[in-house]
Amino acid sequence: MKRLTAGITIALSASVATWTAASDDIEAVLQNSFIAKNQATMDRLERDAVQTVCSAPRGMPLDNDTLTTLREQRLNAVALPANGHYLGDWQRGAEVAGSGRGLQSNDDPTQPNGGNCYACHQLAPDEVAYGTLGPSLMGYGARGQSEAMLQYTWTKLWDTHAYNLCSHMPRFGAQGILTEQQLKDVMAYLLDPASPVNQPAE
Amino acid sequence: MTTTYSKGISRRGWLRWTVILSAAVALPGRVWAAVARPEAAFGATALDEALAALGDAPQVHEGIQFTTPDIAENGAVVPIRVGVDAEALPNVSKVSVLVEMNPNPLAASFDIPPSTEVYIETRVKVAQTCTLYAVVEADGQLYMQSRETKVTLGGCGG
Amino acid sequence: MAGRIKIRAQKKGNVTEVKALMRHPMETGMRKDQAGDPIAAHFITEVSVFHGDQPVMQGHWGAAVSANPFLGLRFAGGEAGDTVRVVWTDNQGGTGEGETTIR
Amino acid sequence: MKKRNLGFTLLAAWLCAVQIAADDGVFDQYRDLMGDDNPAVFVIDEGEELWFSPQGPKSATLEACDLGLGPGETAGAYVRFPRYFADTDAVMDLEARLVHCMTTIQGRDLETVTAKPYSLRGDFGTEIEALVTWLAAESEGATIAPEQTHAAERAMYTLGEEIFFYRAGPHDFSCATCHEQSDMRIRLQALPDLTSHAGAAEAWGSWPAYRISQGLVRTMGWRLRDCFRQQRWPELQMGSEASIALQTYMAVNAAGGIMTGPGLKR
Repeated sequence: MKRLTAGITIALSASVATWTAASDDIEAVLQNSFIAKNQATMDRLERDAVQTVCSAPRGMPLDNDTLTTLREQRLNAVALPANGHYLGDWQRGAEVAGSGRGLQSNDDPTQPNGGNCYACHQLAPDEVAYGTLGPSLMGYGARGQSEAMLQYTWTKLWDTHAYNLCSHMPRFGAQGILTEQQLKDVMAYLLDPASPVNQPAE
Repeated sequence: MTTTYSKGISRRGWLRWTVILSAAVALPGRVWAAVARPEAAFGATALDEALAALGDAPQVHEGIQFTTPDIAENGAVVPIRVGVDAEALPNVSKVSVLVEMNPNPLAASFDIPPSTEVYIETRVKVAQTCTLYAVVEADGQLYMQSRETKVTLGGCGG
Repeated sequence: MAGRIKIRAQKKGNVTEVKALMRHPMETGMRKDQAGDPIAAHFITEVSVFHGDQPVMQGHWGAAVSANPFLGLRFAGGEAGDTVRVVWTDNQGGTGEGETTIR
Repeated sequence: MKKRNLGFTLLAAWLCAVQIAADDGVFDQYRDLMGDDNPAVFVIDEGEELWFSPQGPKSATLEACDLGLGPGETAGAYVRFPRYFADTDAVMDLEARLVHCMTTIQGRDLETVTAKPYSLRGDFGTEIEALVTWLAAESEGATIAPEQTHAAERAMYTLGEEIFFYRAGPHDFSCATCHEQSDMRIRLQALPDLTSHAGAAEAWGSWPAYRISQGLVRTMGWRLRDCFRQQRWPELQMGSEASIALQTYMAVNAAGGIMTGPGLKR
């Protein structure tokens, strides 16, 4: 993880001020250009610290200290499972991984959200409709179930920015996209030796 | 080529059908439906039921070339082709296309006169990954070919 | 705007190849609109293709034929300049008709 | 009816090529079977008829509408958008300009003409969709060349770039999340890199497009709105500054590319 962060830091140096200067204007433009629709309310256009920092166009400067401080804050804020058990039911996890619904203006807010893992990641070898925005996670369970591995995987799902600031991946735990139980189910889908993710490709 | 007429639909029967069909242009809908639409098969909600409504159990026949995509980009539009080798399977008068898992498996049925080559292209909705069937009728017998088409989840999911 | 048909008819050797594209929503009756109300079934039930006055095919369709349906077929004979006509009716009493000449 | 070159429309219509982004070839067989018959041909005709149909309290056609090349000049107009118009003192995209013409030339009510610009489920096309589709066909084969001479046009590009990278919403998504890298897929669909010339040209040049999954032609304005729906943002409004800014960003990145649409997409 250190290697990745260092890469970003080298590529992006100096100050954040050059590109945040116009942000007052952009927020006014967005307020005038969008309207609230069902659960997609206007406050969603307001950015938190991570979103603000990670809105830098490619090649724009980012401050090294800001990166380090923010990453540490995110790491400290990760909530590990209350009862210390990381692994749920891989079958329910498969459903979460395959579903892309939830939190869109046209989604029913009473139904559970999906994780939409397959939009970006390869997982089970028999599912051909996978995206490539993220790395392949096929055979992820081979990494084992040590405490360190469990905690690392949980943290990645909870808040990717704790390791890899400005990763494209959503913060499934920190932003409340998935429940603790859903996260455990996805953990099992990734790590359980019986999960399709960990079966050999035909 | 006159021998073609002596098999399958009789020439007289075909001519009569022509007259009815021509009349139908002036009086659309009612006449056609009453003449030839396989209503029971269209109403069937299970594959077996739809096949039974079309006739006796169909036999697989290699003379039928049934083309569907192995994997479809979208289930709303799945292009299909049905061709029949007239030497291997002559006198085909009807072609039907069925989609196993659709709410009503029979998607379309075509009556084909002897002068028309048995070759149909169309596009059908396929609700989920399943087997598609091309069923043809020749001399009162049913023959078929089947193909599986995988329907993928598109775009951002949802 | 329903009712329109685009047709191409081309002579290839001894057969005429016809491709027709029809303007129709082909609603199954099982979808719901944005407000959650069901959208009424609306689909072509019968489609006929004529070469001059001679029918060369009659199709019976269910709602599973895709929106803006495509139909391709081949019939024996046909000469450049002959008329090919496609006619349909739908379950709500709508009709459509289009014709072209073989080239 | 002076510009009703139906012959062209019919020809262009049948020639409408299949414009689907390259992926790993999994859909080659599917696309071969689909052939090149694009139902957008109907929408092109409908748009042309609407342009020449008198409407509104003034019972006027849109023939007096100036799309930037002079009143009634439709050929090649699409590829110059978004552009600055002195009469409104604003940078407009084609949809906003059409709305302007409907309200001024035809005397139609602004709220009515903007109430439903894009088809909802169960609809079979809107006036805006049809007009944009025909006008895109009127630029088929033309080089994408959005105006960037006026300061307001250049400011729109800068604003568009900033919005492109703006991360917000519960999923932290920006346009860039999916569209700043080449050769990426979401599920099985190829994603154009809109920060590159090649990706922007391919995308900008192939919309509006007939969406197979919806049985409808969709415009770039709709494409952006639906991207934001999936980004979990509120709803992007047609003709809004953010919409025009993002289109300026894409069109300028695409400049020099060829307008190939109306396309045929998943």
